[in-house]
Amino acid sequence: MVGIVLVSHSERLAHGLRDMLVQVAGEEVPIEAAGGTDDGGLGTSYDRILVAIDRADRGGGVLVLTDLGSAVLTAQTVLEDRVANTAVLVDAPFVEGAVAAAVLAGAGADLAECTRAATEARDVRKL
Amino acid sequence: MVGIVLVSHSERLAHGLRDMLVQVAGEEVPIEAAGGTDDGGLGTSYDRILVAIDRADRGGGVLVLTDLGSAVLTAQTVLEDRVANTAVLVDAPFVEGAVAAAVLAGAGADLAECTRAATEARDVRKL
Amino acid sequence: MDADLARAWVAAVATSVTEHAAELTDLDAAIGDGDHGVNLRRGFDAVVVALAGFEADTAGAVLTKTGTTLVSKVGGASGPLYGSLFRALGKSLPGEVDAVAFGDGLRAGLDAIVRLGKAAPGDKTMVDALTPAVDAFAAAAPAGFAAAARAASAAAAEGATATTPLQARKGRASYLGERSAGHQDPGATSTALVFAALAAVADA
Amino acid sequence: MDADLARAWVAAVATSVTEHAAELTDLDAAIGDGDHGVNLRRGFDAVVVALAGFEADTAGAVLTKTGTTLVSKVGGASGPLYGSLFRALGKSLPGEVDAVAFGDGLRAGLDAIVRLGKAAPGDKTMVDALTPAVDAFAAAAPAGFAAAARAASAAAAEGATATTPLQARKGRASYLGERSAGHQDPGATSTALVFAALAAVADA
Ligand SMILES: Nc1ncnc2c1ncn2[C@@H]1O[C@H](COP(=O)(O)OP(=O)(O)O)[C@@H](O)[C@H]1O
Ligand SMILES: Nc1ncnc2c1ncn2[C@@H]1O[C@H](COP(=O)(O)OP(=O)(O)O)[C@@H](O)[C@H]1O
Ligand SMILES: [Mg+2]
Ligand SMILES: [Mg+2]
Ligand SMILES: [Mg+2]
Ligand SMILES: [Mg+2]
Repeated sequence: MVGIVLVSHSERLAHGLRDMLVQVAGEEVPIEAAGGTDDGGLGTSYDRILVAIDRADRGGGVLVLTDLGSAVLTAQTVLEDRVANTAVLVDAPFVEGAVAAAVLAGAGADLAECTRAATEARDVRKL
Repeated sequence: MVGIVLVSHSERLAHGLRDMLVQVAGEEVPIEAAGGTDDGGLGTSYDRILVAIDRADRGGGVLVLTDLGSAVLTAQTVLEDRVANTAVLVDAPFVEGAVAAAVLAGAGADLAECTRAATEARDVRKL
Repeated sequence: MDADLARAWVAAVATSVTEHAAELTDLDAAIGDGDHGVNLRRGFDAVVVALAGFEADTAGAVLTKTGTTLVSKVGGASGPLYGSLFRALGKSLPGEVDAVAFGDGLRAGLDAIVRLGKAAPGDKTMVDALTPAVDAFAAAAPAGFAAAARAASAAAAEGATATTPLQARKGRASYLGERSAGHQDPGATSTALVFAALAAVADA
Repeated sequence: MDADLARAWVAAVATSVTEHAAELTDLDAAIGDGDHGVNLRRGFDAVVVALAGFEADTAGAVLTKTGTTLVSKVGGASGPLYGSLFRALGKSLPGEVDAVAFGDGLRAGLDAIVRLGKAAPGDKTMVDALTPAVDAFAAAAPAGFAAAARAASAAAAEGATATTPLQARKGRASYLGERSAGHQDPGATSTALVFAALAAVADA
């Protein structure tokens, strides 16, 4: 099963998005929120990202989605440092990409397919 | 001053995103969260959206951003029903578009410029 | 259709939605987020409450109120969509409603759903049940209201069943691509319940 | 540079960051999210604590530890960026560090920041202060460590000042387009502090 990690500047945002994803993906898909700094403020935590990735890593690989700026840079740094080469960072709109990936992960799709769905979410029109 | 309304399936997500926007836009920009159903569950509330738009409407127009599905459809319905024609729904990535719009709103940009920034956020690469 | 028949219809839909809530939710869990039954129950329960305290002389007023309540209480995509249907239907109805006028109203309701949701037939949505139902109602309208309602109900049920092999192209289910095939669309299924309720009260 | 000088440098940066935290935060409030001073204080405070309990014989080990701590404690974009700089610098330093080796290390640090953040000179980021500082250090290295550090400090300060008229093309400030012009970049400003601290400890 593919795991999903949500890296946001905001702890609340990451947890709220996780709630939404669990609803479409089901409880079996490992979805981990890594929002906020170590002390829960606005920003990014290397340690929270690392822990989240390790938790979400259940053999099918991990898709990491980020909001902006330091979330991207910190996640990239975690991935470079991490010994296990099982997580990928995807360039996708945070919420829309995460929902698309979660739907597919819940349906048993593999990491490549989830990654593609997240990326393509950029081109889905809302109106 | 342009107002911003955040329509999400998740109350937590909308509030967390609002926290992020306040940080870049400053306290003067009216930013309202309209997340969740009337009772705070996952989904969309017509009444919460309407109240949020009315609150954010301070003369410079209101930019409405949505996550997905029912958030889009409900926001559209609110806008059609609303007598005052001062709010626009933008087709933009939720988090990325909101941050871009908030940065510009905080700098005193008008509704058209904020709308354009939100839309163009789709094309900003993260990696 | 008069105000009493409109009330009876909506009450029958509410009862049916309650009975089938688990089924609708299961269908939605397979290709959506598993809340369609919960959403519609919440919406129609609110409609029942709203109509109980609502004075109205016409079917149009009852159905408009139904739509307005659904729009604000359902909480899912089906809220604004069914809400638009009932509001457009209600608003388009004249004081005296015969089968032809009701058929025109249903057409206005379908148009409103399509304008809002932009789904075409074949996209695996409620539009796939609603479109044939509206067509069947109009075609059978000369034979009277009850006959038209029966025809619409049969067409809606068939339309709902026919969504099973389709690939979703609207809403969350569309992310599933080919994987969405093999599951009946929850919204098309609830649309069939709406028309089954209409046929039941029209016959009574 | 030996381990003690490396510790002195980092301690001086920590002190300077504390003194200038409000200024850095104000610069960031104008074109960013107003946390650069807070971020760097949190980061360097953590570095001071981490180094106090850290045994190390070489400047490289001290600076690598500094970078690792910054990566995980800053909380903003400057964390992984400065973290990469110090880690790459620390890892590239040999046991004995002369001015030329340190200049090569700074170059490796600059490369690491650019690889991670993808900013080019002129994008109105810390790279606009770091690039001239690294060049100046390398050019002046034959004149000795203290002279090279002074040259780098002057170049970083000038690079930071020169960001004022630029339009941001990286990070949040880039959304401001033309409106970002007229404000000095906070990250370039803190980079100037880092090199001012280096010059100060190298002279002492
Ligand atoms: N754009 C649309 N146009 C028409 N029908 C739609 C559209 N989006 C969703 N639907 C219908 O709504 C149903 C889902 O309703 P529901 O579960 O209540 O809302 P949500 O998807 O917000 O959870 C789908 O099965 C489909 O029939
Ligand atoms: N991609 C990048 N490349 C180089 N420097 C960057 C980049 N993004 C941001 N910066 C620098 O980081 C500074 C902001 O740091 P800080 O405020 O601590 O982080 P954040 O932007 O996450 O709040 C900017 O002033 C800029 O100099
Ligand atoms: Mg649903
Ligand atoms: Mg839903
Ligand atoms: Mg900042
Ligand atoms: Mg920040």
